[in-house]
Amino acid sequence: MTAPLASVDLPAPVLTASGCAAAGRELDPFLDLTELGAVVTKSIMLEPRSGRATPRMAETPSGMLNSIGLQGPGVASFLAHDLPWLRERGARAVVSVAGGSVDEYAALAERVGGEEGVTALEVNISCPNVESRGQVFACDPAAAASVLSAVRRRTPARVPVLAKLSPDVTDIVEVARACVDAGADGLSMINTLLGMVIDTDTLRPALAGVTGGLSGPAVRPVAVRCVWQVRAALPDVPILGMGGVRTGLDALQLVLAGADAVSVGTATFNDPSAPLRVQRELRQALAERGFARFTDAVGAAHHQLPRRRAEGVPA
Amino acid sequence: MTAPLASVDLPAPVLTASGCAAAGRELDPFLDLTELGAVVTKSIMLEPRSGRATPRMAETPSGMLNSIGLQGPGVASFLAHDLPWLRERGARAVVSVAGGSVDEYAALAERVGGEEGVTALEVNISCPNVESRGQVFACDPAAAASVLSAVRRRTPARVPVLAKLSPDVTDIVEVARACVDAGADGLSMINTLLGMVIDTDTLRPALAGVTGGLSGPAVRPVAVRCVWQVRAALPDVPILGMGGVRTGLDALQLVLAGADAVSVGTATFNDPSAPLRVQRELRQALAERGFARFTDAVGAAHHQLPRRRAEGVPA
Amino acid sequence: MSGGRPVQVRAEVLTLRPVGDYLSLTLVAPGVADDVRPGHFVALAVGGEQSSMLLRRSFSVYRATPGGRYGGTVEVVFAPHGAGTRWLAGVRPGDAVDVVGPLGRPFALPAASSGAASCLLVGGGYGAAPLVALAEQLRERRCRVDVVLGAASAGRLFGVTQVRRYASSVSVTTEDGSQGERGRVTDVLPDVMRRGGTQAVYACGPMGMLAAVTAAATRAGAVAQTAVEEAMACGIGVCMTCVLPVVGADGTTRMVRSCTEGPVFRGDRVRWADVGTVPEGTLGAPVAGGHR
Amino acid sequence: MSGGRPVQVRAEVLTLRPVGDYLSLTLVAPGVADDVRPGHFVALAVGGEQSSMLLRRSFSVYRATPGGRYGGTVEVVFAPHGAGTRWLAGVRPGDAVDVVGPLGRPFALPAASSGAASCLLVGGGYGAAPLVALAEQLRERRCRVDVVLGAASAGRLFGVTQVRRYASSVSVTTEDGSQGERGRVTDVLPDVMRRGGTQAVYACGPMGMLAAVTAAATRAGAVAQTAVEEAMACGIGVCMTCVLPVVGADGTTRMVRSCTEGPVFRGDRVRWADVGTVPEGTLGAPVAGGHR
Ligand SMILES: Cc1cc2nc3c(=O)[nH]c(=O)nc-3n(C[C@H](O)[C@H](O)[C@H](O)COP(=O)(O)OP(=O)(O)OC[C@H]3O[C@@H](n4cnc5c(N)ncnc54)[C@H](O)[C@@H]3O)c2cc1C
Ligand SMILES: Cc1cc2nc3c(=O)[nH]c(=O)nc-3n(C[C@H](O)[C@H](O)[C@H](O)COP(=O)(O)OP(=O)(O)OC[C@H]3O[C@@H](n4cnc5c(N)ncnc54)[C@H](O)[C@@H]3O)c2cc1C
Ligand SMILES: Cc1cc2nc3c(=O)[nH]c(=O)nc-3n(C[C@H](O)[C@H](O)[C@H](O)COP(=O)(O)O)c2cc1C
Ligand SMILES: Cc1cc2nc3c(=O)[nH]c(=O)nc-3n(C[C@H](O)[C@H](O)[C@H](O)COP(=O)(O)O)c2cc1C
Ligand code: FES
Ligand code: FES
Repeated sequence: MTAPLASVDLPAPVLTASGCAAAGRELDPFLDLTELGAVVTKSIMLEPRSGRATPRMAETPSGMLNSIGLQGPGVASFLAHDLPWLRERGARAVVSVAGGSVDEYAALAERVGGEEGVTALEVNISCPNVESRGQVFACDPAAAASVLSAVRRRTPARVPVLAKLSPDVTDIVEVARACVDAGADGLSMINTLLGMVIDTDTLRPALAGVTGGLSGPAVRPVAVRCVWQVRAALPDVPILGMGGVRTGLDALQLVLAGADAVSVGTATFNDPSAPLRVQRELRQALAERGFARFTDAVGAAHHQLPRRRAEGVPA
Repeated sequence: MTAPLASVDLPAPVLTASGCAAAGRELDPFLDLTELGAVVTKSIMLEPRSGRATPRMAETPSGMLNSIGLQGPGVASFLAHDLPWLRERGARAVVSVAGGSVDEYAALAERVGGEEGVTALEVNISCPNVESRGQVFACDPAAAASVLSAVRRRTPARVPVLAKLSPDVTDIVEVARACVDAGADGLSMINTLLGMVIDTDTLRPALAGVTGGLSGPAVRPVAVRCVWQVRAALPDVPILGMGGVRTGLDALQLVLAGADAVSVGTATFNDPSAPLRVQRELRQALAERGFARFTDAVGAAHHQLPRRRAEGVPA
Repeated sequence: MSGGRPVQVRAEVLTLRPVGDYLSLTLVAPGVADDVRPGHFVALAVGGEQSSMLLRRSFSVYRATPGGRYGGTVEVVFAPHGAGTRWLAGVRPGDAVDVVGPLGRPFALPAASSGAASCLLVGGGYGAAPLVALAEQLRERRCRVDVVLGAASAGRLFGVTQVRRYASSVSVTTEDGSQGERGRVTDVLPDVMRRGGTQAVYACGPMGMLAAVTAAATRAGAVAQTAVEEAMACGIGVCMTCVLPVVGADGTTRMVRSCTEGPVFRGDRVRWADVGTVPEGTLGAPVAGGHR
Repeated sequence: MSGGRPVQVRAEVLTLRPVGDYLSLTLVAPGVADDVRPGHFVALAVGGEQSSMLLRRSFSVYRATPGGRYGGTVEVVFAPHGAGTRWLAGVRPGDAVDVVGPLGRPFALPAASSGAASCLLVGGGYGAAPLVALAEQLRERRCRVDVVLGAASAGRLFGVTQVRRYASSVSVTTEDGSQGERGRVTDVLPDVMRRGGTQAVYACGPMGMLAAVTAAATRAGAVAQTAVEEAMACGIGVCMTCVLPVVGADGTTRMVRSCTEGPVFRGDRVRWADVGTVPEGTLGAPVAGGHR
């Protein structure tokens, strides 16, 4: 079930999602990482980072909120300990990078992009831009574009650079286009939706960070819609789809909408073997539907759309 | 449990949500409509409207998609049959209006605003603007403002006009502010999120309308966040909160975040008595927490926020 | 809505047992059972309190027993299919299931004044469920009752035995020939109608079958009442998801709710070929350059 | 992670019975039971296949029985509380529950070489669950075992009888005085420690209790091992939700995962007063003008 994603051929179409698999090691008891398309790492930053105070999570109907604040050991520790482990284990690494300024992203690309075992970079642009009153890069096409262009320039050509988009925008196609025009080889979508839970006992926000990111099956219809819209507008741009995938049929929805590969995130908390189980279920679902190759299913829901069906606005 | 909402004093804080209670009559067997704060009607348009083809719905995890296309009998039939029934029944009506152009909204306000039994107008601006390549009014602050200003001008001063906002925007506060500046007396939020489901048997979009509106408990964290953000930015603007309310504690979350009253939508499909049950549960939850008046709870989660908690961005 | 005002009750599972490929679920649902007429349906909440499935599932009532030992029971027959019906297939006696019903407009019986009509009942699969009680009531009115039941295979037939008590004739078809004649209900209809002198046809089953039955009835000069099955989000008339194009007495096509104006429609009023579309000319239909 | 590699199994409910205000759930979970040590926990999926509850619930293992008639069982004791534990309270023998375990770092036993130490075990409410097996193992190593168990009221005490077999002394406190002494565990600790010549303290219970026990242990010159309870999304170390500020051997404070580096921590390493914050000076903590 080879899954071409930009310039790399993944041996399989299902990956972990950033922040939902650490750097892979902790999932080793539950699944064979080498069977996955790749491990997408928790977003790495230049320096070690404590993240936010707890509570960092709240369960929500068919989903959860998180507000981790990008806790991590920094790029040096990642390169010294985590990447070598993945390499030795024989797993492919898609390294997610995050920063607070264009320069930080650029520096990360420089440090990480050329390392052995790095299959691709995923650029997490759902970060506040400290140079622009904390506006999130992913919510501003121009800011997103500067990050992607800086990262693309510092990264070896053989390593694809994916821009990870936020659904919290009026027009995701506009941001997608800006990233691609700036050099992104592909797009990852979606990151979490900004949400909030209020604790009805303390009468205060449930998360120390007040707002958090909503993920899990609850957001899947938004993910499918985003992938669909971007695929329709930019048919040739590779897409790594994610958001609420729990079963092989969920993954198939994203694939039919246009995803070239699929990441499994929050479902891993429910079932630590989820990424591999989803991949197995997806393979079976494709076979049952008569798809000879995985790639035949990519974007298939766009074809032969009955004409009376026009994309519309609800209610 | 009086709930002041803009210039009107609702006798109770829970309402139905537009499109989830028709014009009230069908719920009559299941609850006493007069006990609710008000019945918010399905959005009314000038002319009769067939709506979209079926399938018009898809179940999603803890939610659903709908793509009704604003089917309705038109304003004349509404005024002849539906409004009189509500009036005779003794229920308050918040009439939702929808149009494809500023003029249509204005004409509706003119026809409906002065009618006896109309407690408020809710202006559903999640409609494509036929004069602007179908861009949704609610996604463009300027377009939203022109609708609200036109409606406000045509509506008797005693009847509050609420702008119903879409969460599908980069900055909901910006749209909220534009509506208020244009004359809106209050804000309803949130309308559905744009979503999509692909039928993995037919390999096609599950809805005839391709995309649809996501509602139900799945979206509650987004609704709470939107109400919170707008309350923080515009503390004096009345808010009718909605999105994913299924229990009294769900409603309490919206109230603590800043909603002056709460609408119950999709949960009604699960439990036709939901609006009244939610109101009963909310009353009890407030009593258990020592709130003497409903209004004491409105926005309470904003007060005495520990200082180290700053609003942030997730992950 | 015709018949009883719907009520909402927390019913208790009395029994769940297999019937061929189906399951038959009997619920103690006082209030619901009191006013059920053939063609009414009930909507069941699925998955329990913390379920991710928000929408109720609708089922025709097979049997309703008001009063009696349990203060009122309703029985439905269903096919375990998707997630909700799979959950229902796992309930156990004593479990609680939230029920709303009776819902919809039932089959209209021939006016008592018009004398005993000759009626044909056509059921596809579990669509036979509401026809058994209907057969009984027609029989009580001294109507002639012929029945045709069809399914893909023997396991998916329902009601064959039960309906015999009330029927002058019972014909059975299966697509695989595992019981009765190999074929579809429509293959045997003309014959049965001729023999019975059918005046009124009652049908419940898949849309394609209802369309074909309506056509056959019309050809034979009979009026068909058809119970349709459209996906329903609310079942009580508030959401507008369950519509289909139906021609009114005034000749105008409208998108009509199958939960409250149906599920039983006069077959010749339903625009079968256009189900899943908004046919041109429908009241309020989009016009070129108009709404989407 | 210390102890067995965690496994994931679809376990079968063997028994569910009330124990005071708690419920005790025994699961047939071969593989999980094989390598459990006191302080390990298991994470249970709740709500069934179509559940809206995505996150597992964590519970200390009270008893693990590898092999035996059922091929391995684990028993947990829990308080029905929110939606997930209420669901667990409704499972029936034969039902399936998905289990991941054993998870976390268990209590460290005194090195066998260091001779028999005098140990004090302190449990609050269901926090007593992991202490019973711990008492047994310490006893096997010929350690002296004193036990103090406390709770709000008698119904919320657990393990008092079970632990007696292994303990030199068992003291009980309840806040309402309904059993044992009225008060909190910390009221009796100094006395018990003095009488027993306590060298090592093991504690499991609410954070506030763990902080107080650590302080008392430190004052008495003993080392405390504390099993903390932080909200966990994954339980296996991949999500970073379950952190608390812990001082490392190098003196640096880090936000440390309680699921994989804990739940058992040396009490004097945990910055109890700062739980729920990122204390200044923590590795990677935000600095003025820095990250949020
Ligand atoms: C008036 C009426 C009477 C019915 N009577 C019976 C009956 O007696 N026996 C029986 O087995 N089935 C009957 N059905 C069909 C039954 O409602 C569906 O099979 C059932 O809802 C499918 O639920 P699921 O959980 O298995 O599927 P899922 O795929 O999980 O359902 C997802 C959503 O789609 C809706 N849906 C899916 N399939 C159908 C369908 N065929 N019709 C309507 N909604 C659907 C569900 O209600 C749910 O909201 C009837 C339907 C209607 C409208
Ligand atoms: C290592 C560890 C061991 C534990 N051992 C036991 C035990 O032996 N017996 C027992 O009764 N309880 C134990 N708990 C607490 C138990 O996990 C929670 O009471 C339970 O998760 C609450 O779930 P709920 O469905 O009742 O609450 P809900 O409010 O529905 O839970 C919502 C979410 O918050 C989390 N959560 C809520 N309260 C807690 C809590 N106190 N601690 C951690 N997460 C929480 C849940 O896991 C879930 O993700 C332990 C917790 C941890 C971390
Ligand atoms: C606990 C948690 C941490 C996350 N951390 C990151 C992160 O560091 N970088 C990133 O790009 N996305 C992060 N995400 C977002 C996921 O990668 C994914 O985009 C999102 O959760 C939607 O997918 P899902 O529904 O399968 O989880 C995180 C998500 C969760 C739940
Ligand atoms: C079937 C359906 C139809 C709806 N129709 C309308 C409508 O006509 N006008 C409107 O403003 N909102 C409409 N909505 C949106 C709801 O009023 C509400 O804003 C949204 O569903 C979120 O609330 P909920 O999660 O409680 O349903 C509709 C929602 C549903 C599910
Ligand atoms: S199902 Fe809601 S109107 Fe018919
Ligand atoms: S609970 Fe996920 S890292 Fe600890």
